[in-house]
Amino acid sequence: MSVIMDFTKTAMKNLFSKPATLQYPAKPRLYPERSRGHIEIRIDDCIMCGMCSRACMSGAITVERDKKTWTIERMGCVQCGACVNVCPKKCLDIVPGYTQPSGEKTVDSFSQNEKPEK
Amino acid sequence: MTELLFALVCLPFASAFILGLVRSSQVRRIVTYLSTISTIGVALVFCIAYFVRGAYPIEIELSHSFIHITDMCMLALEVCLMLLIVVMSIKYKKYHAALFSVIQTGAIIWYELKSGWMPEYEYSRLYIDWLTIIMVFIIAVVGTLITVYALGYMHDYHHHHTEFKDRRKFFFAMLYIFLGAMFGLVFSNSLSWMYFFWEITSVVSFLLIGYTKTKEAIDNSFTALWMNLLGGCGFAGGIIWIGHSNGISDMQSLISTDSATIVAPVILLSFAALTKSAQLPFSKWLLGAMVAPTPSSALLHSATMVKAGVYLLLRLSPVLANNYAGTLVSLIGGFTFLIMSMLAITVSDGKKVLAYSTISNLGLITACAGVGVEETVWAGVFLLIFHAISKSLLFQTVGSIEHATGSRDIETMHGLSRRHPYLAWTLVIGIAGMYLAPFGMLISKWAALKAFVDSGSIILVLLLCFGSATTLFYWTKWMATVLASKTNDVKAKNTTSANQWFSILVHAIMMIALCFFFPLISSAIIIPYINNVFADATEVISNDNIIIMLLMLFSIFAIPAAAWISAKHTKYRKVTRYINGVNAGDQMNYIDSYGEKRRFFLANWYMEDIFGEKKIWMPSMIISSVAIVVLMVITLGGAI
Amino acid sequence: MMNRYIISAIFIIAYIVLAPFIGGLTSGVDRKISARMQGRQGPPLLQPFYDVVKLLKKETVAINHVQIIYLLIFLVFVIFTGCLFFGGFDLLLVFFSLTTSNLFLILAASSSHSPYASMGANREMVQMLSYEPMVLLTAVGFYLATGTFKVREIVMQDNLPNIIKLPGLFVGFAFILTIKLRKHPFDLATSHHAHQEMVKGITTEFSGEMFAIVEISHWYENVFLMGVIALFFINANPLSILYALIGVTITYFVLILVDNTCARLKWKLMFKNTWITTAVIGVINVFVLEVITKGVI
Amino acid sequence: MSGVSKSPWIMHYDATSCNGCDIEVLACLTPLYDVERFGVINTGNPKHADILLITGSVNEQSKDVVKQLYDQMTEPKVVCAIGICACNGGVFKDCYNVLGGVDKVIPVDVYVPGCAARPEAIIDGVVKSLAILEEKSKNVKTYKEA
Amino acid sequence: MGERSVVPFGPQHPVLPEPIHLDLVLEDEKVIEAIPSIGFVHRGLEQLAEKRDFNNYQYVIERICGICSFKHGMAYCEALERIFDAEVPERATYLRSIWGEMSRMHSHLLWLGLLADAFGFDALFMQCWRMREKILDMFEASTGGRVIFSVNKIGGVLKDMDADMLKSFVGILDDMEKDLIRLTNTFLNDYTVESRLRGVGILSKDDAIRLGAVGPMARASGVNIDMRKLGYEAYSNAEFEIITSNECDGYARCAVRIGELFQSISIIKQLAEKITDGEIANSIKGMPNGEAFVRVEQPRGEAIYYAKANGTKFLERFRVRTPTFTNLEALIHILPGSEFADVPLQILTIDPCISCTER
Ligand code: SF4
Ligand code: SF4
Ligand code: SF4
Ligand code: SF4
Ligand code: SF4
Ligand code: SF4
Ligand code: SF4
Repeated sequence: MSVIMDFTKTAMKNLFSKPATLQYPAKPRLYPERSRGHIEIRIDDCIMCGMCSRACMSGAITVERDKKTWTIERMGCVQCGACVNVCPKKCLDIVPGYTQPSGEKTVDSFSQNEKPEK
Repeated sequence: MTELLFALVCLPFASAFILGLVRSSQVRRIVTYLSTISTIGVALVFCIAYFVRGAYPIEIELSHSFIHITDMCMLALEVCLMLLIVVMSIKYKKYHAALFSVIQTGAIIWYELKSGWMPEYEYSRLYIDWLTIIMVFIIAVVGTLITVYALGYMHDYHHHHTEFKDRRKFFFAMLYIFLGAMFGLVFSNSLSWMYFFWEITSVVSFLLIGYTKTKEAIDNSFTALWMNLLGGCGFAGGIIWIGHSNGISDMQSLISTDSATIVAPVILLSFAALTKSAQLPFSKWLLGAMVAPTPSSALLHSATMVKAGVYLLLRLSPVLANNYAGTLVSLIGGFTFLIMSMLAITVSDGKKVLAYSTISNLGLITACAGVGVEETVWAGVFLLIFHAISKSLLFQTVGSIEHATGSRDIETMHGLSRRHPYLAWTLVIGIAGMYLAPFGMLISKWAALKAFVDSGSIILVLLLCFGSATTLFYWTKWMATVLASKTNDVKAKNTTSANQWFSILVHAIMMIALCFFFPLISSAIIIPYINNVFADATEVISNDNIIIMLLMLFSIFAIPAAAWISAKHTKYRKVTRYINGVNAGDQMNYIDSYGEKRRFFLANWYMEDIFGEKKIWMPSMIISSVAIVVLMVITLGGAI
Repeated sequence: MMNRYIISAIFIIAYIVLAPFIGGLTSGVDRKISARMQGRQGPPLLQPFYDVVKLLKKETVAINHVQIIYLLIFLVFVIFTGCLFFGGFDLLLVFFSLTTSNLFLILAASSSHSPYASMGANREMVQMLSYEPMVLLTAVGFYLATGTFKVREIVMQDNLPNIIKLPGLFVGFAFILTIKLRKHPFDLATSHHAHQEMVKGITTEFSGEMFAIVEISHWYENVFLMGVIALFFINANPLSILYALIGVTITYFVLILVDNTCARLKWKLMFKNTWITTAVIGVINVFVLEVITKGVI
Repeated sequence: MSGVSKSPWIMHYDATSCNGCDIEVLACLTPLYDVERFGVINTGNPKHADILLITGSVNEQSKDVVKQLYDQMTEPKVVCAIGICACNGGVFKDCYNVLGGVDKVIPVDVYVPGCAARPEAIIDGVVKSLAILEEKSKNVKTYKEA
Repeated sequence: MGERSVVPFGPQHPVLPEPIHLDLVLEDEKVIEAIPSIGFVHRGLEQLAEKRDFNNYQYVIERICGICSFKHGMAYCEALERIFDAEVPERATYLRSIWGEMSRMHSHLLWLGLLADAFGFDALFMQCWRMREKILDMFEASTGGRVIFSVNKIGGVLKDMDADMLKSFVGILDDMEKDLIRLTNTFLNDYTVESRLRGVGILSKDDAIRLGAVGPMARASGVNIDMRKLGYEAYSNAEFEIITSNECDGYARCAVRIGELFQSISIIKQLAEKITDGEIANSIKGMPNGEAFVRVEQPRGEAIYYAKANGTKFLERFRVRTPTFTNLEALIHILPGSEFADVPLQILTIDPCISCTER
């Protein structure tokens, strides 16, 4: 049996209840702990073996053993976590919180010599 | 007055005679120009004379001997026409036409010579009033201009169609005979005289439809003939009945009687009028008539001859009010209006659209006449005027477009405004004249709607409401097609000859002028006419609205002009069309599924599933036939 | 007499000045309520104005400049229609003028000869074909109920509100309003919503200022159409203005609700539904009215 | 305040994305994220759009489509590359048929990373575009004269 | 009757989230002829198998498509597990099946939303996607990704769901079920919706078989096929009936998918009930050698995966035949004769996924 305007009940209920909108960015979004946002490195633990770089499907990581730098193209990382899984030193983590959109392609470089630079 | 009148009737016949003889197109042209100038001149003088004499109806007194001779001549000519029809019928084996012709001519001869039923005339046989003047004006101006147009057109026509025999002599002669007959028809007050001219127009139409002598043309011409002759039988029957039972033999006496006994004969006359105006169920012939060269379509099958039917109805309208005859006529008219405007949606042949629209509009006039009250007659007369001019304009323009582009199909007219801007704009003026505020047809429709409501004919109101919507659709579609601009179209060479142009332009100017002078025409011509016929005429469209209409009229010229100027100053960047990102970059093509360039094409809608001839033709024929038969049986049966 | 014209003039000026604000605001409320019915927060109330301001500031691109001309004429005719209505003139004339305005919108779209714009224009024509009989019949209904086509006189009559005599026509008119206001289920030619097979239909090729014109004329048109709805309620009694306001509000709300609870129908169904509605509801109403008026008088 | 940024209309085009990002773009319109709060309307028509949200790394066949859509947008306009594919090709970087990023074809104003880009990130991207839109609208006079 | 319109449809078109192009020939708005073309999203990722380590190639495969991303990854892992002839822990098969059914739910809800959108029912679209977000939240809580999960691994899965999590998910699904009934009733009963779906795009059973339709498209034409009945992963442990319909039109396709929505809920509940404890992954050593052939039931129907390895760390060949690819044939068959307004709708009723079709 066809009903005309079957959706009315839902529509009226929606109209008179609070909207479902999360109000981002006025209210920050809370992410579950497993949420894969971006890669963090504890650079001091890194042995510059380059395993992560080879595992990375999208080639986002560059490891320069001689300069002792570990560099990640933030706009090239697909958050797959492959690098995390292969790292022998378990110095990589994938944590909630995505890289902010930007007009430039963000590249983060970490060096064992200096403070992290951007 | 009398002299002028005879001049008007005889001039065209004389021209016809000459044109029938000359072979040289040079001479033909000169004769046509001269006839045109003289006919229009005489007509104008005639109209002015009428106005100067106080604009009262005039009866032209004729001597008895003249009347007697004329009567006899007419009878003789009718016999000739009958013989012509019989011979043609036998030649082409279409015997029913001959049958109808013999019946009616026989009946009329018997009635006039033998029966003794023929009463004395109360009024003179010739009669002039404002309606006559309007018709005279239309016939003289529109009619002769079309003959001028025909000069150029027929030249091109035979240039394009070498397969047809060049029978231009015959063609022009027929056009002029027809014009003479039309003058005669509108001047006649005597029903028998009217009948005589009526027959001539039927036969001329028949001959012109068969002009090309192709199988289709012959078939269609016979369809036209037998339907018109059937109507003629009705006419003859009506004359005899009315003469016998009411002692009436002229129109003026007829419309001034208020006896209920005239309803039956009036129905017969109306029947004749319905066939002539191609109302349902007799619409087929007018569609078939479109095989004839365009000038004859314009002249006979749109602007004038088919108007004879509604003219007769308008004349009869006082006796149509509030009786079965009127109900029959108005219902058939309203119904035809709706059905034909629906059918007009489904065709793409420009001339066919015009044909459907013609029948449809005639339907509206018929409905107005059938209701037969002051307001509807007012609207009917206006519709008649506007329709004559704008349809003639449209037919001519479409004819010229066909010659310029090789096709008269609407689908080939996309972007015509770029290729043939002048023709496109005259076409647009014609179309706008047919349905747009504030042009005349719309005003009349508006008045008709009001009048229908006032007279309580709710069914007609509905037919009009729905019919307006369908009318809107097919005209808008056409107009939008013509005005679409395909950017890479270039202006094509204008091949339309000067005489065609002259006629088209004069029509376009008349069209616009009519809109401006519409209040004047209303108060100076139509209201007096209505006053005379109905004794008192109400103000159909109040002053208030006339002001608004004029405002709208100005705005339709002023606003575009202003918009044009302001648009000129609007800065914009020319870009490609949006085609889902696969525009080939050249505006007309896109990259198709094979990676090739393909031209996109935007056809119009025809809605054949809904309004198609297959769907609605038969039912509407049946409905209208049943309506006619039932109503005729009721009244005729009641009368006998 | 003079007085009458002054009052007309005041109304006309008020319409010209206020209609965009009322129309824009209504449209804002509409969007807000729609959003809430969909469980969203929705745009700010003044969003329609922001949109138009933005459009006016944007670059205008066009296929050809006749497009702009037709659009301007369209705008003027829409305003003219409203002026005729609020000036209290003949209702039939008002509707004819409305038709003319719509014609120019169609011309503006089809003159671009662009696939989606033209298909939208074709659909717009079908829409006109669908609603036109009802529109004319509405005018006829008012005439039968009040004996006049003049808005001024319809408003001044002191019988019961017209809706009492014209319930069928009211429903019928509200029905076709879904078409005129471009709401589901009949927003075929162009839609306020993003995803339509027509892309943006009739407005596809209008950008920047041109699209702003379309939006503004839409506001004018909406106010005018709401005026027609109000006409069903208003009579000489000043209190009736209140009824009219309530009536218009309820009607509009119902239209929004319909908009949010229906799928878009196909053109054939639209055409059939509107004609049948017209032929049934409208005609019965008119016939009954005819009988009553004839019977009573 | 020029007001252009108060009514950013978006258009979305999928130039070889895997759907992941497209769906997230669409999800932004839905109740939970409701970008219409910012006046965003998802118009399918480049001639009405202010912001082009483009996903995927662009291949040979979609290249021309992307260019054309970009050209048909009216000034001021902003391009937002959504997702890693659109930023630099992501995992498909080395595929033979992709160009590897939207910026190979048209200028990109904002890169929104993520695979798939989260609705929040897309909202951030759009908000970021607004400032750029505002900036660009200052030059709109010159477009109008040109 | 005049000429016919020739208009392009797509690739960029607001009703199509993905680019596909059709050359349409129309009469009024009736479709006389429809010629499709694709290739706007072809990337060539199958060939990447020759350049990417087979272990990590999984991350490419799950990006064939963002809708049933999980299933692509899973099927790829299955294929390699077959080549290795490796055991997968039972718990892992349960987890895979649960995520698989959740994928189906999110996919069908997404589809319902898009369908509503295609026939212009915004409120319904919004409502469907609002529901869908709940499933995405479950994905994110359990795998860390809303769209691309990256939880598959050759030999098992990377992330586990503990009992609390499973319980809470079942609770969420229970709540959803009520809302879903109300929501889907609108699809099944509303007059306007029915007028858009009923009798549109009829694909007879014979045609469905002849043209090789798969998934809900085939099931809605009365063809009784569902790869889950092959019993891969943990499906043999769940009880369910294949949902079919004999109406063969758009409405039937809608109804079948709605049925599957509830079916998925039931399967998830059954599996959450029966899930066994244990490892979630076995480690796989060495290089693959040999070939394998895997068939799985995706939300859109049967997908076939073929992998050939040659003992190196790169596969020699990897090939996917996706459900949309086979359903396109049926789509082209049902388009002519419909209305222009039905075109996007019919495209949607096959639930096209161009991304996987072109890869
Ligand atoms: S998460 Fe994946 S894409 Fe990102 S750096 Fe690690 S391996 Fe590369
Ligand atoms: S794999 Fe781990 S230890 Fe090796 S380079 Fe990468 S981060 Fe450093
Ligand atoms: S970025 Fe990731 S999710 Fe987005 S389109 Fe590319 S592969 Fe798909
Ligand atoms: S068929 Fe597969 S492997 Fe071959 S080109 Fe296409 S996507 Fe690549
Ligand atoms: S695609 Fe080729 S190899 Fe695969 S099943 Fe078909 S025929 Fe056999
Ligand atoms: S896969 Fe099938 S459709 Fe494609 S080319 Fe081969 S036979 Fe033709
Ligand atoms: S059909 Fe293929 S590409 Fe589409 S969603 Fe399913 S798996 Fe993904």
